[in-house]
Amino acid sequence: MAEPATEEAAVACPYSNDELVDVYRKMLEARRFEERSAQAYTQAKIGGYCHLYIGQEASGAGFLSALRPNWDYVITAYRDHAAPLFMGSPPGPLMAELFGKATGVSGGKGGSMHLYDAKRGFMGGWGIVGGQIPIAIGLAFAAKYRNEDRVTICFIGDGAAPIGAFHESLNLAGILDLPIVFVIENNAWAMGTALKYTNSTPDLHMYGEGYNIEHRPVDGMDLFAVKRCADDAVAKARAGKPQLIESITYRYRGHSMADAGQYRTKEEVQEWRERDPVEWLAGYLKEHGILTEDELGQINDDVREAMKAAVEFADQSPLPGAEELYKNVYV
Amino acid sequence: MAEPATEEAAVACPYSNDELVDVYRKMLEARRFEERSAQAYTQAKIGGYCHLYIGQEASGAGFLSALRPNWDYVITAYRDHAAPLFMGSPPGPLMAELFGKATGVSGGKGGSMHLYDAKRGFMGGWGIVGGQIPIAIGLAFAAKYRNEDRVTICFIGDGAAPIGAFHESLNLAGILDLPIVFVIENNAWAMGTALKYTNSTPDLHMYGEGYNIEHRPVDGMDLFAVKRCADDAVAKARAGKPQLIESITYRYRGHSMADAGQYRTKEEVQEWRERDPVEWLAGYLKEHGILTEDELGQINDDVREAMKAAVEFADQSPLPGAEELYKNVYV
Amino acid sequence: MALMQYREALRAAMREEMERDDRVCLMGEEVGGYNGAYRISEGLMDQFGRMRVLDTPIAEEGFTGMALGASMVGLRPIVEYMTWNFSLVAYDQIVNHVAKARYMSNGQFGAPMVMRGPQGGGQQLTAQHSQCVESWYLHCPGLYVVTAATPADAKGLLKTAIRDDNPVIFLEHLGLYNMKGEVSDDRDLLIPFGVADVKRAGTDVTILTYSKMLYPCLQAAEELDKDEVSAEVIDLRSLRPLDLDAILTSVRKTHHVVVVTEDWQPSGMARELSGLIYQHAFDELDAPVEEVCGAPIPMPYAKNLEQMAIPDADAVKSAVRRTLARPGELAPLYR
Amino acid sequence: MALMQYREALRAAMREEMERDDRVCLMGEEVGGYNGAYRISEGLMDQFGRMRVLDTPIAEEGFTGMALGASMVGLRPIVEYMTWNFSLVAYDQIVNHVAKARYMSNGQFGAPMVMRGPQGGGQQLTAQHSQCVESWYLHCPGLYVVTAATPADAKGLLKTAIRDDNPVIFLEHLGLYNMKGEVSDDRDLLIPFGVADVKRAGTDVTILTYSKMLYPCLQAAEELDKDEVSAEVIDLRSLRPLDLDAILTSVRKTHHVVVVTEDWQPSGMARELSGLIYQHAFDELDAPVEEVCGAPIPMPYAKNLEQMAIPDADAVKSAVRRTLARPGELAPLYR
Ligand SMILES: Cc1ncc(C[n+]2csc(CCOP(=O)(O)OP(=O)(O)O)c2C)c(N)n1
Ligand SMILES: Cc1ncc(C[n+]2csc(CCOP(=O)(O)OP(=O)(O)O)c2C)c(N)n1
Ligand SMILES: [Mg+2]
Ligand SMILES: [Mg+2]
Repeated sequence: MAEPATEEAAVACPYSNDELVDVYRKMLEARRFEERSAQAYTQAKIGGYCHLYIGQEASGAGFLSALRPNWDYVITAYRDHAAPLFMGSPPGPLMAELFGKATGVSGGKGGSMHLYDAKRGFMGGWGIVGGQIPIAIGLAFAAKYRNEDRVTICFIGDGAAPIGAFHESLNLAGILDLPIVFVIENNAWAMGTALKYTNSTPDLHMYGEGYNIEHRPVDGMDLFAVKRCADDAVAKARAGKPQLIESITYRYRGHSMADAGQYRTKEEVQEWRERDPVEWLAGYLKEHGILTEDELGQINDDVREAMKAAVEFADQSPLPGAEELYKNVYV
Repeated sequence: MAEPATEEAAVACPYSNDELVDVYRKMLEARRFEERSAQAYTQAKIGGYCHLYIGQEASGAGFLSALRPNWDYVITAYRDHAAPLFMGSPPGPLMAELFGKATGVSGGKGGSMHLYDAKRGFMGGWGIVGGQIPIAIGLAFAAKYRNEDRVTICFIGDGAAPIGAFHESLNLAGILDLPIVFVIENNAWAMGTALKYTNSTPDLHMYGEGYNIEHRPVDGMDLFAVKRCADDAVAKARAGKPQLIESITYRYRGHSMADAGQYRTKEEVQEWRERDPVEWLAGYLKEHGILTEDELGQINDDVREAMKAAVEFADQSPLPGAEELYKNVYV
Repeated sequence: MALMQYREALRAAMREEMERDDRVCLMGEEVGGYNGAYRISEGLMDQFGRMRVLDTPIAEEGFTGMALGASMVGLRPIVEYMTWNFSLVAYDQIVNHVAKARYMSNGQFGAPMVMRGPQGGGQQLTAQHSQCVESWYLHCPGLYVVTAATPADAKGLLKTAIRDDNPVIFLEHLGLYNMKGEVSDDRDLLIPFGVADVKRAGTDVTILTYSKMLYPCLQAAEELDKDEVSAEVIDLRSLRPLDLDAILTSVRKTHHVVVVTEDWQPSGMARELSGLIYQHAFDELDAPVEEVCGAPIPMPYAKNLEQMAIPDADAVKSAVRRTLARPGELAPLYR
Repeated sequence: MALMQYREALRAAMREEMERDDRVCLMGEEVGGYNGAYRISEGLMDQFGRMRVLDTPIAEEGFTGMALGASMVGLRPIVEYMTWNFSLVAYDQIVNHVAKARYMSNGQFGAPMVMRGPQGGGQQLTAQHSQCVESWYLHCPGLYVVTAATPADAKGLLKTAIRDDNPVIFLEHLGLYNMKGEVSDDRDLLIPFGVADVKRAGTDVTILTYSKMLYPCLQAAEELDKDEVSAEVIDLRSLRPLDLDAILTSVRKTHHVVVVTEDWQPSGMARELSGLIYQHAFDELDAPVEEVCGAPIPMPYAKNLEQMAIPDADAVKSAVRRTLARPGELAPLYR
């Protein structure tokens, strides 16, 4: 397990004050967006699978804050609500997608698992475990092919590391010196299966050894540690050295809205909740005089309003028309 | 690269004299069998692909001599002529299979790439790169399931290590503590592609790191080194510790009979030929007074006769009958 | 007889066979500790232990091949795919290895294994999670392909699958797991492959279907009854082998056929059925065979779009009316 | 016009398109340094460099997905599978990702990529190396499926494939690479998808085929000519989209049809074709459609067995005779 944030590390904040406030706002947005999603799911406004990222925000926000907006690429699996928000996607069309509406980012065709915002570099949103990893190296390959200094970040679950596509992609990235950062978000569980039944090694970053790829763990609950690690990894990747990071984190909720998560103890969940990255950051901002209580309250209100508006937008948007059925596919 | 055999190692022979003579005979059989195959291929008596193991004999013979006959399992890819001979399969039905005859080990249905001798534990003979590896862990799984102390040896090419099935299988073997030895036979080339274009690491055994699996290289041209390594690995595997060995070796011929192998220099081939394991062993046997010149000559004659007989058997055997077409498959 | 859910029927089949034969084992994601993603295997790990009810990592190619290897030397594994969509990463192992092992070795070993799990749409699971895979596996010699639409069929057919010496593709439907029905508790009641089941007798039109589509077909038949149209609904159950006799017997009686699949076109089971009927009963048909199929598109998420993409009772009724009315030219089937 | 081999025609198509558009690149095993396992890409790495002609490790799933990702952001990759048999390890990437990317993203990006390579039997390559894959890919919305039987078609169709914005499954045949034919050197001569080619005109019977089976069909037609049977041989070329008009036009003329595929049954292209014809020209047929297909077995190695498993001119001729004679009942097609 990665070192917990030390006092000293916490002091050496890798963000400017403005940046930090921005990250806070985005983490809060993601949190509130997903709380709203959960609510809408229980009201049957959202169907299918719905996987929440709640608890893991420091990992995603930390990594993505190290990227160049509208330039670098990001790709992930089905637990994909937070990433586009971190990248600046407006919440309305994301929520509308979860509601299956015509105004959704994917026109209502993708749903919760298949969000995309290609013009911001967010390339989805994929449902087959491991399936996004070969695609990710393709994004990186295209950048290299065109001599563009774009980096790709690819998120991978601990449960996805055992699948063949992961290995093939690491090897290809290593051979071709692709500008990519593979981030295994080790949240201890693959659905209801604990790590020891899915991976032969407890240290998932160790996979890097087999490919001569730099690898290291990071405490994924510690925003600052993540950001420092991401800055370093992204810079190295941009220079053509693929990186493998294991971000150790935790999801508070079940695997999806359909899972009560009874395979783990209340204590286990509580332990992680005590390190909640959103609350921690609020505390940090106040403690360090970056934001006052009032300003924090204002952000909270703004975000609450924005998410309420997103739900209203989704609610009031029309369903996709029948003529959409055969559009955007060669049949 | 593994250490070359030292003087001392060569002295500490891991075989009894009888065993050593037996291994010699088998290596010679494999060599002559394949020389005959090459000849028959140019005479169009053998069709399809035909991949020769010539040059790699010390690796296969060394590993398989560490197994319990008719008990342990062996599986490999399409370069599969030598393994069954090392396991005691009679050459006639093997050659007849290459000739596509009814008397072939697979009734003429398998050909060069799909030899099987299940009752001796030789489970093939598979043509999709990496495809045999998941099957191999299944053989090991069955042994463990039944509390039988059978070990499985699975041969894998350097070009096969990059495929997903390899990774999935290593991980499963690691999680389940399967009694298996994975042997990567690194012969430097995957068809016409050199190792640096196929694998991100030059040290293929290093893949083991990602799975907590014991791994090491061995000089695959050095029969005694292979045998010592195999004895150790097989014993550990039998005790439930999967092993990954990289056996560094070389094929003298092209990838298959259809490949002239022009991607490498004559000097490269010549360098390896100078360490020819069959010739070396003949020299060792004589030098150490284990066999006289005459006895060696006798073995040579015997083997030549046996291979000639195998070819005659294959030649004279009938083609499979039309009634075979739909047999042994549910259609 | 007992009233039980479809999922319980599957579980009963596995439990009974595992009690009968200790070579039978189950492997897949979440089948053990979690009791199955859809609770099919509930309680089995407690009863049979971790080795016989094996939780695997997400590595379908790896554990399918593992099951094959084990089956080649005498075990009789059941592989659960959490859904059949995920079997596509194991497609090479299934098609190139499982299906061919017995033939390539000329019978030195077989592959007595069952691959099972749910398929199909209707739950807003979107394009990668809503597919029907039957045609992809039908089109491969060496594999049986079997479906079950009722709890009784689920139990009887799965038991047959487990006892058979050939590899079986056993297709359940995600939308049927909660369905209840009477199921025999005879531990040796096997439903043979290749025997279709007339789920509703009729005289005017033959409706051929299988799996969950049985229900819109039965509903359509009931509604058509009010209009004095007597529809025979045949549940094919096993698709390979196919009960051609049962199909032809019905066609010779009704002379009108509608085939209904959730699976899409082209090269799907619907065209296979209509083509076969033409081949074998050309002169018996009074009208072209009507095909009612899932829309040939990746499944969209939006509820309304998904509903348009999956055949329902209305679509079946319209098709029945069309075939009985026998119009001249049909709308193009290819888009 | 120039006389060139089928392999040279493919190479010319790739070279010209790579010269025209620097987003076009080629990747696969042995395509670069080795000049291609079947020498299709000879000289291309020398001309375009290692990045545009990329030697990959044996990782079809990985490099297929890599091509997809690259295509999503603007490259136009050509993926070479050494043979299509090996694409089955990439089946999930192709079916679940390549084919669905554009739809799931509602057109935010597409997947303008070509997947190509040889397929088919006839070289004693045995069960895992001799398959025809068209039906497995046909049965997936989002993919074009195209074949080429002549050097001219190979060039014109491959160029169309490279310029199209949708993913294309481009099926060559291992047994055709050495074949020679006249090929245009017009760099913009594109053969559109969905247009069949009447390779031989006739009036008595329509023979529908594609890829290498064209040749036994043409041979059969020549031989039948001596018996005063005039056979029309149609090379379908692209299977999805399919040129239904061309098929129906011919059927309305001859009223007798034989479909010939190397691919096996069931749920294969042959049944698809016969079914479609019945659906659309039920009244035009004077006899059931005859289907001549590869034997539904894993391909055996022995030369004599392999020959029995692949249709030849004699099989085509017998089928033509059967359909013209119109017997009452046909032999069961299912075994
Ligand atoms: C190939 C494949 N197999 C199985 C599944 C079903 N499935 C979806 S998510 C999941 C667990 C993945 O866990 P992990 O990778 O740790 O990601 P997390 O959900 O924790 O973010 C499984 C088994 C799938 N989507 N794809
Ligand atoms: C999945 C797959 N892709 C491609 C091939 C074609 N192919 C056969 S052997 C081979 C090279 C394998 O090299 P290696 O693993 O080093 O084994 P060696 O031939 O050296 O024994 C290739 C590319 C195949 N059989 N299977
Ligand atoms: Mg996880
Ligand atoms: Mg090699």
